[in-house]
Amino acid sequence: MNVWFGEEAGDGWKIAGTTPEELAAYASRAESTRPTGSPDFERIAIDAGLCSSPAEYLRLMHDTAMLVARSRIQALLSARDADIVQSIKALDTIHDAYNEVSERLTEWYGIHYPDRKARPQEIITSILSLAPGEVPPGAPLTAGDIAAMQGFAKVAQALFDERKSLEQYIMACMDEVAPNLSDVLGPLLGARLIARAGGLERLAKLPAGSIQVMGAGEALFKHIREGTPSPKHGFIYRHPMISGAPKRLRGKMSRMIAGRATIAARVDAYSGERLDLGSDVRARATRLRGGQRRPKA
Amino acid sequence: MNVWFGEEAGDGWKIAGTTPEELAAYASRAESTRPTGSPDFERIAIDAGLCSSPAEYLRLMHDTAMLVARSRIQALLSARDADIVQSIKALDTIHDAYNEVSERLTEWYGIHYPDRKARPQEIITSILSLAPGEVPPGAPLTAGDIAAMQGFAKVAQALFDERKSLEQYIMACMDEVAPNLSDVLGPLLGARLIARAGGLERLAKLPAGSIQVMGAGEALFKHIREGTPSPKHGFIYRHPMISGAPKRLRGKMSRMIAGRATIAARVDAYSGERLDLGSDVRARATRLRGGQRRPKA
Amino acid sequence: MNEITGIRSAGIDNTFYLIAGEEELLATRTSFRQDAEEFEGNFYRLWSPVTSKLSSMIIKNMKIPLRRTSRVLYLGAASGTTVTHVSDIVSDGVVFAVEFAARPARDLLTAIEPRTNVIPIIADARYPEKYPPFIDRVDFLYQDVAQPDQAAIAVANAEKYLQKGGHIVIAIKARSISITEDPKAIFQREIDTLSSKFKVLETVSLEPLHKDHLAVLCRY
Amino acid sequence: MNEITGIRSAGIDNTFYLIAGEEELLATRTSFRQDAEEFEGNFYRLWSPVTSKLSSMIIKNMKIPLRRTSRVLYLGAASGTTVTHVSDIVSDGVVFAVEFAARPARDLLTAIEPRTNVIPIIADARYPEKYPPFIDRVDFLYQDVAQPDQAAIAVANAEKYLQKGGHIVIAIKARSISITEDPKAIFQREIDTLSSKFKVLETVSLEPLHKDHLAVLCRY
Repeated sequence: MNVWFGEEAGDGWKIAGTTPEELAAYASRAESTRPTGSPDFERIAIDAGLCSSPAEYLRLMHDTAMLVARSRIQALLSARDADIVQSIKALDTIHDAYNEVSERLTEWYGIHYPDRKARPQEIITSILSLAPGEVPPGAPLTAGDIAAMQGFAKVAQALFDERKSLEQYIMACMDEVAPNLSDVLGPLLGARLIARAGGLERLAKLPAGSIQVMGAGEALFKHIREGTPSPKHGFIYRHPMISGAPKRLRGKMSRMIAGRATIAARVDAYSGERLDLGSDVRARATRLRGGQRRPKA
Repeated sequence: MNVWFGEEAGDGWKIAGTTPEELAAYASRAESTRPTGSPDFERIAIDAGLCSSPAEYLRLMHDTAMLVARSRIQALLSARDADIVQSIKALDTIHDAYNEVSERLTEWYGIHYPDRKARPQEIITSILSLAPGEVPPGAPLTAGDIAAMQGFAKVAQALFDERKSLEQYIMACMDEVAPNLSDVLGPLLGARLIARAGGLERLAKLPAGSIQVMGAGEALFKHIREGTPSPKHGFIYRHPMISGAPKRLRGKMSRMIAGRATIAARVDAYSGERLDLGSDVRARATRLRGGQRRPKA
Repeated sequence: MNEITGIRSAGIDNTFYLIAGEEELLATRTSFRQDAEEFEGNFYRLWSPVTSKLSSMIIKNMKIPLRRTSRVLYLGAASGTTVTHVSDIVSDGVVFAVEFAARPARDLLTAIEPRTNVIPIIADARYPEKYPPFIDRVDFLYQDVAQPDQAAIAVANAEKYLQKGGHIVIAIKARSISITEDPKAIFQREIDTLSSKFKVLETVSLEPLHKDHLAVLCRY
Repeated sequence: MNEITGIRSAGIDNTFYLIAGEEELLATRTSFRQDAEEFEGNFYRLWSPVTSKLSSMIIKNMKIPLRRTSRVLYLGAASGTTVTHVSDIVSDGVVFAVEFAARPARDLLTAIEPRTNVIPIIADARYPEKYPPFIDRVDFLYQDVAQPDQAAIAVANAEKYLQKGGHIVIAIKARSISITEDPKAIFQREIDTLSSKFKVLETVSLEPLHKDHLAVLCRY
């Protein structure tokens, strides 16, 4: 039998510590094997000499529980980080596998239907609706061929569907862990930065300049090694406000967005408040674009 | 309305040719829109001047049908070749995707269950049997995390299953197209050689030495460029009788098997007979292994 | 807010209606002066029925058997708004506040930091056997979780921690159980589950402030 | 084989029993001397009931209405063993021989190369509307396909090509339809399908030579 402050040994209660820190270390690991009967932990604690009054008992339990809760929240959040890292990697894997499989499928379909050009999703649909006995314009098809192609097409479809599910999972994780970063960059791009940094807290410690070029990879190394122009954007380039901006504005735009993303990551990591940084980014983008136009009369 | 030798125009029957070759070219493409009533093609053909007697009609139809049938068989067989090529590529793609996905899955699982080491299939099973509320030894798991991992694991399982289906399809194709090659090399290895050669007939034209090193790729180029030892085996190395043989026998074994595979491919491509080359290979392998032992007293 | 001109008990320890102009506003007497109104030397924290289902229940005259000395197991503590009022009420008792979502739990910790009578428990309310071992026994179970199996959660927690004769107050949210099924049917099914273990004393709809919500009071 | 000492008709044109010692062996009279036995100036090809279901049917005394002048649609020609005997029988008729599997079809072409009265058709018997346009009309449909929907295939082909009053002979293989279901139940279901379009005249089990096979003779 054990409770938050210790366990019952053969000859009485063994107290796990005297400070909230010591007690929290014990309580975090303790199995919840509640004594039978109608236990009164306070009575036991006072009898065992852990504390001398009900008020003191309450304070000690409160302080201990606060520490246990904080470390549990920390574990939950870092698990979220880890799951975001894993799921972004999973998403990339699924994405690549889908591309490979659908390319292969397009080629296979093409030997039987050389005349039809279509996007992978359309080809998947066409294959799944093939009926036995169909006489294609290209190579003949047996019922076995159709079944084999359909099995393969179903895998392509499963990969496509899983890509969507993973995206939704990542969105849900991001909404929980980093709503502000999600707001500024979109959940997938935000998740990609968290994954690259190795977690939200690590991302929050980076300066805006690093966030701006994160993922630029080769271009950045080349800049360092060979003095080519410094890359203006890494992953952030995928942000529609940057990739959609006129070329001359992209540098400014990616600097601005990286700056806002940095703030967002810090708020997410340390305060947890939900700001409306999305509107702020849109307003700044409008000003940036406006600043390039002729000033109003 | 059309029949195998031509079609009915407004003012009578238009004959598509006079030789079996001309007629076969027409009949192969003709839609089967049989005239209504109780048609008598022979009567029509004689009236239209295609032939002058029932015997002549029958001979012409027979010869034409033989040509149509031959080209149809050719198309079916080359379609089979093409499907084998596609399905071997598909198999490789699925194989790689499965490896990628299951590696990713193992890593993801590992952050929650760092203590469990297992093979991918076991990990898939473990993940699919996770119940919400489980408290893992590693990072905490929410119901959402479990659902996400299970979705991903299901894709891994689908890839695994599809790999098996494709293998079975390839086996069925090989049994139809190249049973002897299948017998000598196993269906998957045989299919891989057909795919690499670009079809059964092309494979059948290659000398045994080419078949022996087919797929050796880099090693072969290196041999040509840099004079390193000639590679002893390409894809054929995957044959269990070669990879399972003592090192000193592998060269001889792969030469023997490549020789039998060459014969098998030719029989499959040109005669279609089913020989029992498998027993022959096993008997020769036994002799090869025996020849290395002390001669019997 | 208009000036407070009077006060009357709301029928629960430490819980009052403050009279301000023509309004009567629910509030809890508190020892924490932050955001509190002073009236005749005591401090009161206003308790809006808009953001708190428990406040809503009290205003709808449910006989909530909370007392100064109650020992409360609170499931679905969220960011702690209601929890702090319960903490005010049970000034000589204790609140075990269970929440699993990390983000609101962070806010909860901030809210209860100075309140020694609130014991935070970060755990999934569906698995009461996995809570860290702080709870000995409670005589009041309050539950407001947005989960499909709400009645079952109440039963599981009561069986593990609630004393016989203790009370359960549960805010059932129909749309957490099914968004397609008729709320009436859902409520009936949940009440049936509760009835299998508890004596159902009172049910009150929380409309219009809390749409598709039903409050149920039971005795164990 | 013992020396042929006599001959008697098997009740079908060009089809005889050769008497050799104590045996009577089914054979077709042929104009192709290869692998043929000579007897009294004519040539005969032995037709084993082990490898041919049609031979089996004749030996079991089914009244197969094949004639010298029959026009036959033969579904499931395979590598042509039986087809060449039908070709012998319909010496003044024609056989449209349908086969879809490329490998046996190659052997079929070799077997019928010299036989002008056999017209090969490489196509899927399940889709008679897709055959290349050689067939005008037939008065006899023979079918031996290892497909699940055997009766339906016969019906589809008859509707497209068989003259009213023509005959259908079908060898139903229970294990091609289901390997778990009771053959009797399968046969009954297939016969029901056939009865919906044809008049079923005779059914004969092909056991023991052809396990789980039933021969059915119908008129259109």
